[in-house]
Amino acid sequence: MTSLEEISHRHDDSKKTEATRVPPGSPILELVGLQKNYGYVEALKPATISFLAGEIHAIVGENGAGKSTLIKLLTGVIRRTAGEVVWCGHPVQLATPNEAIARGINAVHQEVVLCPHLTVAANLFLGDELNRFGMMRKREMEKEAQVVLDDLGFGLPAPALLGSLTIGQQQLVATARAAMRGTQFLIFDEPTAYLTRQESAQLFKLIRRLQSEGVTIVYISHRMEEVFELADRVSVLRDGTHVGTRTIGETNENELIALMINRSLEQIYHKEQIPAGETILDVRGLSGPGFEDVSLTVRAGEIVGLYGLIGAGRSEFALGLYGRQPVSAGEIHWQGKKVTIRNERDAMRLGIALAPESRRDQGLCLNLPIGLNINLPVFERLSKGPLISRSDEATNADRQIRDLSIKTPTRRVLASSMSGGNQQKVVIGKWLSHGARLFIFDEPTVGVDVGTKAEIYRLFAALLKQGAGIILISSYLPEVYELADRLHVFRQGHLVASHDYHKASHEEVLGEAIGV
Amino acid sequence: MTVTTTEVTAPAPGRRMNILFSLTLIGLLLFLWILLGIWTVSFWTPLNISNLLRQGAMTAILALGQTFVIITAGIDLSVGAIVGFTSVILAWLIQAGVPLWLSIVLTLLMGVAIGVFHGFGIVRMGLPPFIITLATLTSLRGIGLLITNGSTINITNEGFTNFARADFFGVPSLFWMVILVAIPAYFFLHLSRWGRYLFAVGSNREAARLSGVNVNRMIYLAYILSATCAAFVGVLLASRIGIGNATQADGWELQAIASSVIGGTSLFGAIGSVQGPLIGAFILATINNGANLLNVNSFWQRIITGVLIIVIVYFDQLRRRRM
Amino acid sequence: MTVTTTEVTAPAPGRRMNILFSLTLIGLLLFLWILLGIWTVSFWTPLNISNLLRQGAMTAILALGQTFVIITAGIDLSVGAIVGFTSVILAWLIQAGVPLWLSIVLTLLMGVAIGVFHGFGIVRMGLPPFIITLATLTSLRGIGLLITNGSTINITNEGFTNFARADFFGVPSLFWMVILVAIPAYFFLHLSRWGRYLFAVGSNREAARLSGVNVNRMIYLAYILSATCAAFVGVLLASRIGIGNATQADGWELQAIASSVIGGTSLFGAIGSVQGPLIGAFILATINNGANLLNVNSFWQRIITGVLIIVIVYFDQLRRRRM
Amino acid sequence: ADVTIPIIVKDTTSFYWQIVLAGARKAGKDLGVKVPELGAQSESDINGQISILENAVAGKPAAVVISPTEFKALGKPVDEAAKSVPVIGIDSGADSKAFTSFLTTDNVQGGRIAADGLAAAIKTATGKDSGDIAIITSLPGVGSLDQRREGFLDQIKTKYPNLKVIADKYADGQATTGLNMMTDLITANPTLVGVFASNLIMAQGVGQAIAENKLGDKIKVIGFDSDDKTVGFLKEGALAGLVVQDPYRMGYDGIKTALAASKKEKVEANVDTGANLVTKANMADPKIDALINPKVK
Ligand SMILES: Nc1ncnc2c1ncn2[C@@H]1O[C@H](COP(=O)(O)OP(=O)(O)OP(=O)(O)O)[C@@H](O)[C@H]1O
Ligand SMILES: Nc1ncnc2c1ncn2[C@@H]1O[C@H](COP(=O)(O)OP(=O)(O)OP(=O)(O)O)[C@@H](O)[C@H]1O
Ligand SMILES: [Mg+2]
Ligand SMILES: [Mg+2]
Repeated sequence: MTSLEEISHRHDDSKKTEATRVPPGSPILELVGLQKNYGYVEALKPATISFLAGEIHAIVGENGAGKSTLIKLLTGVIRRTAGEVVWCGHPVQLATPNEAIARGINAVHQEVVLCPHLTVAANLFLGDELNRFGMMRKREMEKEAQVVLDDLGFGLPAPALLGSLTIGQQQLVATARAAMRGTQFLIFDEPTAYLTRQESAQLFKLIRRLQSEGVTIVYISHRMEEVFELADRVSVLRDGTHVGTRTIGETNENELIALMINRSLEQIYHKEQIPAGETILDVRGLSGPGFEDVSLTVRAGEIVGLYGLIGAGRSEFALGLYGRQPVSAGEIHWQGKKVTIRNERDAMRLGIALAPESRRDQGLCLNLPIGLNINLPVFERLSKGPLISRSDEATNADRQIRDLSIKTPTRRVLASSMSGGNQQKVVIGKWLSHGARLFIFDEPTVGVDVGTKAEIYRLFAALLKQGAGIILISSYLPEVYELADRLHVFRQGHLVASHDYHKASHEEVLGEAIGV
Repeated sequence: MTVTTTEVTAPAPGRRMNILFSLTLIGLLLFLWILLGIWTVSFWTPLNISNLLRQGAMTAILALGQTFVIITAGIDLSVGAIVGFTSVILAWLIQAGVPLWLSIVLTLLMGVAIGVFHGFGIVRMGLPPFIITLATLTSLRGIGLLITNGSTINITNEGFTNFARADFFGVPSLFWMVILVAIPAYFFLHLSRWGRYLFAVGSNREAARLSGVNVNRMIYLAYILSATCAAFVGVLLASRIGIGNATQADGWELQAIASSVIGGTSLFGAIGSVQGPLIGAFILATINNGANLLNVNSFWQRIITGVLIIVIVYFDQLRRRRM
Repeated sequence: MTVTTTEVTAPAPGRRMNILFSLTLIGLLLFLWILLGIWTVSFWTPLNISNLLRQGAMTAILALGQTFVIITAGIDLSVGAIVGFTSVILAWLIQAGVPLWLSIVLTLLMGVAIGVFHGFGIVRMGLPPFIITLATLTSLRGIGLLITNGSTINITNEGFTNFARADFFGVPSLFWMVILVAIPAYFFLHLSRWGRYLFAVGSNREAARLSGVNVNRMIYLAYILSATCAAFVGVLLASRIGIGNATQADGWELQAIASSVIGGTSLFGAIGSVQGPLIGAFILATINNGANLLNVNSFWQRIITGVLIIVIVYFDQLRRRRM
Repeated sequence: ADVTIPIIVKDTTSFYWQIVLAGARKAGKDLGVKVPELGAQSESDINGQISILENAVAGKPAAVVISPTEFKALGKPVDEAAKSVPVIGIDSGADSKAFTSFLTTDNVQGGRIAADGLAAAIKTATGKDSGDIAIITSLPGVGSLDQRREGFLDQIKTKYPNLKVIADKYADGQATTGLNMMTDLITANPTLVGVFASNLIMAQGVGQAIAENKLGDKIKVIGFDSDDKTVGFLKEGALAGLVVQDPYRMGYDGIKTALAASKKEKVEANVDTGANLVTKANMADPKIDALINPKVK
């Protein structure tokens, strides 16, 4: 039986990676005045950074700072406007993905880019199939794929269709794919955004293992503790400018945040003591596809946190509650009255808002302007008679853009041309103006930078003060732990434990989620 | 599932750009007109302009209806067949002695019914728009042929058949019909929330749905609008050629789609306007009219049309990319 | 540009399911055959089975070529026009005294050239497949008509025109041609990496590109395969009708697409097989053959075809959803 | 009836062929023969007609009546079919010696009659047979339409050298296209005096353009075949004449002959069913009236 190393080494040989191995500690990849403009937008201003062989190099920065742009430049996804990339001492073009792959430069991108209609195994081997006499060796590929997945401890089935997996699981497949490709230089763009602690830990183990094999790792994240846990050095981007690189031992969180946002931030988790009001929502024994017998209540002025591992059923519960998916049993009481929610419009009419977890699939109309996206749930309110009030439309969109400091020149910009974090802000902004009584935020801060996270949490507080209640679904334990007045833990579709604010430790909660 | 190409070159379909873009298409149309004015003596005669406006009118209305569907990322292949079919229905009703106004109303309702059927097939039965409208295309021609037994129904109502050739204030009645359809269409698509919903549905159905848009209703609506526009064109056609014949308007669906795309509508959905398809239809009409005036060989005419479609759409792409 | 269809109801096109699914389609085909065997005395005669195999053959090959394109989430509207056009080219070459084998090779190369042009339009010029193939559809018919001056070219080579009527080992030569195309197509699509790349391109172009798949080359390849299959059908048609005529095969593109979709190909791309479109084409041929044998009025035949398309695709969707 | 004689026409969606089928139907009733009415859905669908012929023969009928869409293309299939059943040709010929009998209209002759009619109409209107004329063909690549065009052009060239054909257009089988082409011809050529619209659907479109512009006195149009619409145009003067064949008789006699042939009776090898020019002047003539008001239903 083969293991990951063997497979990845075989790929090494078969690809004849041109890398002349560089001694650990000396520069393997250097950016010299690298620059990228999208039309008039300067996504990356001339940046000069060098990555040392065998290190884990973190990159941090606000949303839209240019991190993903940098990665896309290095992997040949987009072409640079100016500057130079030096690989092992030689300038390289990196104009196409193939050039990057041939040198052993791989990436796990922020948005999962795999083929949903192919199996996990086919995705793992895509572009690199095993052949005999021109015919693919399907069974062997499937077997090897399973070996790699098991070796990495991901527990995913190789013959499954990728499209049937959750985003988090797809992210893991993308990681496995990069790991088995004879990689020398591996870039992770916010890999843990959709992972829970458990999966994150697996991922970190993998990253360390790769490092020990001599792979250089670039790690992009908005989570400071991850950066400090993993990285050897860290570079900071701000507004497309490289503002500094630090050795991890010589810096601290506050310094990095100050570099990132050009000001200091006392506290991220903003928790005000707001007295809980009457019960808004009372769910009793709700069951549906992916969740069973869930009971919980939400009162005005309180945040109810839902924590669990991937596939624990929280999103499904939220969608069931919101009327997107049929529920098979249970009752919903809204402000004391029993109600049936047959579809999303029923939910919205009652005063429930849902900011869904996948911004690409559920949250945004990517090829429409962000203004339209923000206003979509509230057009009814923005219309006078049959026609839309253009001025109200503009006012509302501009207000959300300002309140959430969405980085965009105008509301007419297409959602697709925004950075991941800014897209996430648009998803949130859509619902803030809705005037709902109950807000369900499903992974609201995925890919959002620290500064904005703080803004968003402040906005939560403002909503609570207006008498609303919030259900906060998050796979990021510190977030739910610090914000939720009550924390419910989900496991395999069941609500297995509930705690009041800070009544249980991180470890306890995690244990309940994993089920030990 | 998600299909993504990372570098987004398409710009905001914001208001200003839309106007600029339509201007350029109008520019092309005017350019063609000036060219034809130089090449032929008869182009700029009032008679010919009238003819031109008449010739483009029916495709324009079809293209407009089609545009609603394309904006939702769908397609309606049945519009040509609906035109032929409804011309038969109308002729049949009129000849059966039904009052003219009632015949027209019933014919338009037939269009609505066909649209509802398409919506049903797409929303409830989960069929691809291409397939369900292809199926109705086939069946409707069959039903129309059954009704007429393969021949034509002659419409003897003089008032009705005179309408399509009449002028009002010097402008052909058929062109007035375009305006009659275009103005409410503009309000609907660009100024009402329903229009916004159509774009949202075309861009991302699930996101629209979670935002409280009644996606199914919008899809029904788009196909009803398209089929009703086609039924209306069926009425106009019956008036213009004075007969009901199920095999007429063969291939007009492709002309309508081409007009719409020439007018800047994206077949991937979520991009389109009211003015675009109208201009597109009149560009196509101008090409044919010009070729006839210049007495271009009919076969060359086809070749030229094909080449011009490529050229126009290509430059349109270029312009949009650069903006 | 981003195209998103959120809800993927389509399941694993895994191997086992594929076979199961084809079995069910084959089941439908056999069911139709048994039914016709009961209803008519002449269905199960060797002569009629030969006829049926001959009649479905050309659509089957077209549908197969079309399937490659649809798997990449594209569409090729030009195939009917290519059939007519290449029948003219072939007739012209043969009558000009070019040796038969060379004429056929040149005709097939013409198909390749058209495919390259489509690929160029889509990849380099960024045109939507619908538009570029619609434009060639129009132009090719024009060019073919120019060559023949609107009429037909008689092929006097007896050996060639007898071919389409011949049988080998009791099976019509046209059906052998289907097998000749289908076997390499099966190896290509289901067993080679190129086939997998086609699926990958249709599923997520960007992902395929980032994996080092030469996406542009795959798109060229799909359109070349489709156009070459069409050119091959043009050769077969010329043999069958013994003339070159540019207006032939009108509307066959829609039949090919319908066959492909009946055979389980998804118009959104990334789902399809080799056997599916073939079975789809023979289901359509059976409907026509049966209707003729049962002496069904040709107008009813259209209506029935439309209804059956809806029914078959609907049940196919249902089955796939349930799996 | 146990005797089956299918009739295969070129295009079931056209009125002309429906009259042929009506004649055949009547013959079937009169003679006690089962007459399946078959046909392609477009005159240009050659392959479709071949398939239909194959299917018809597979049903083991007593005989087959067919109107071949294309002279050359149907030759071999007719040969093939004639091996098992007698084949009777109607309307147009095919490249086969296997036909038991032929009942045809000579389409070339029809074109000549149209040319004569047009020249006569122009002469009546302007006093001389000279001026600019045009021809509009419904679809390219259709055998009978090609022959009409050929006969017309040849007759003009040889008999009326002063009539100049300034436009030779092909439409796409749509009445609207014919209408648009005609209005454009009127605009571009103020000197136009005559037009030949060589089938029913074009005559409808062209007639409409003439009626619309009230140019019946100035531009003389000869159509081909007839229905209520074109007869109406003839009455109001938008059309100057129609070349009318006898489709009903072709259908009727086709079946009759086929039945005879199937019983091995001797039948005439060639029958010309003829073509006539109908004008306002001879419309009331009972023979002509029967032609333009066929008993379809
Ligand atoms: N295709 C594009 N067209 C135009 N502008 C773009 C495009 N892609 C990115 N940008 C802009 O480039 C800038 C940098 O984006 P990038 O995606 O690199 O940010 P990021 O640092 O990865 O942010 P995040 O943390 O939110 O993912 C942003 O201002 C973004 O709006
Ligand atoms: N449409 C569906 N039908 C049936 N089961 C589904 C469907 N979608 C997801 N599931 C399954 O339901 C379970 C719950 O998934 P869900 O996405 O709700 O989990 P979650 O707790 O929100 O985790 P995540 O962190 O991935 O969002 C998973 O096992 C998933 O595979
Ligand atoms: Mg990013
Ligand atoms: Mg979730």
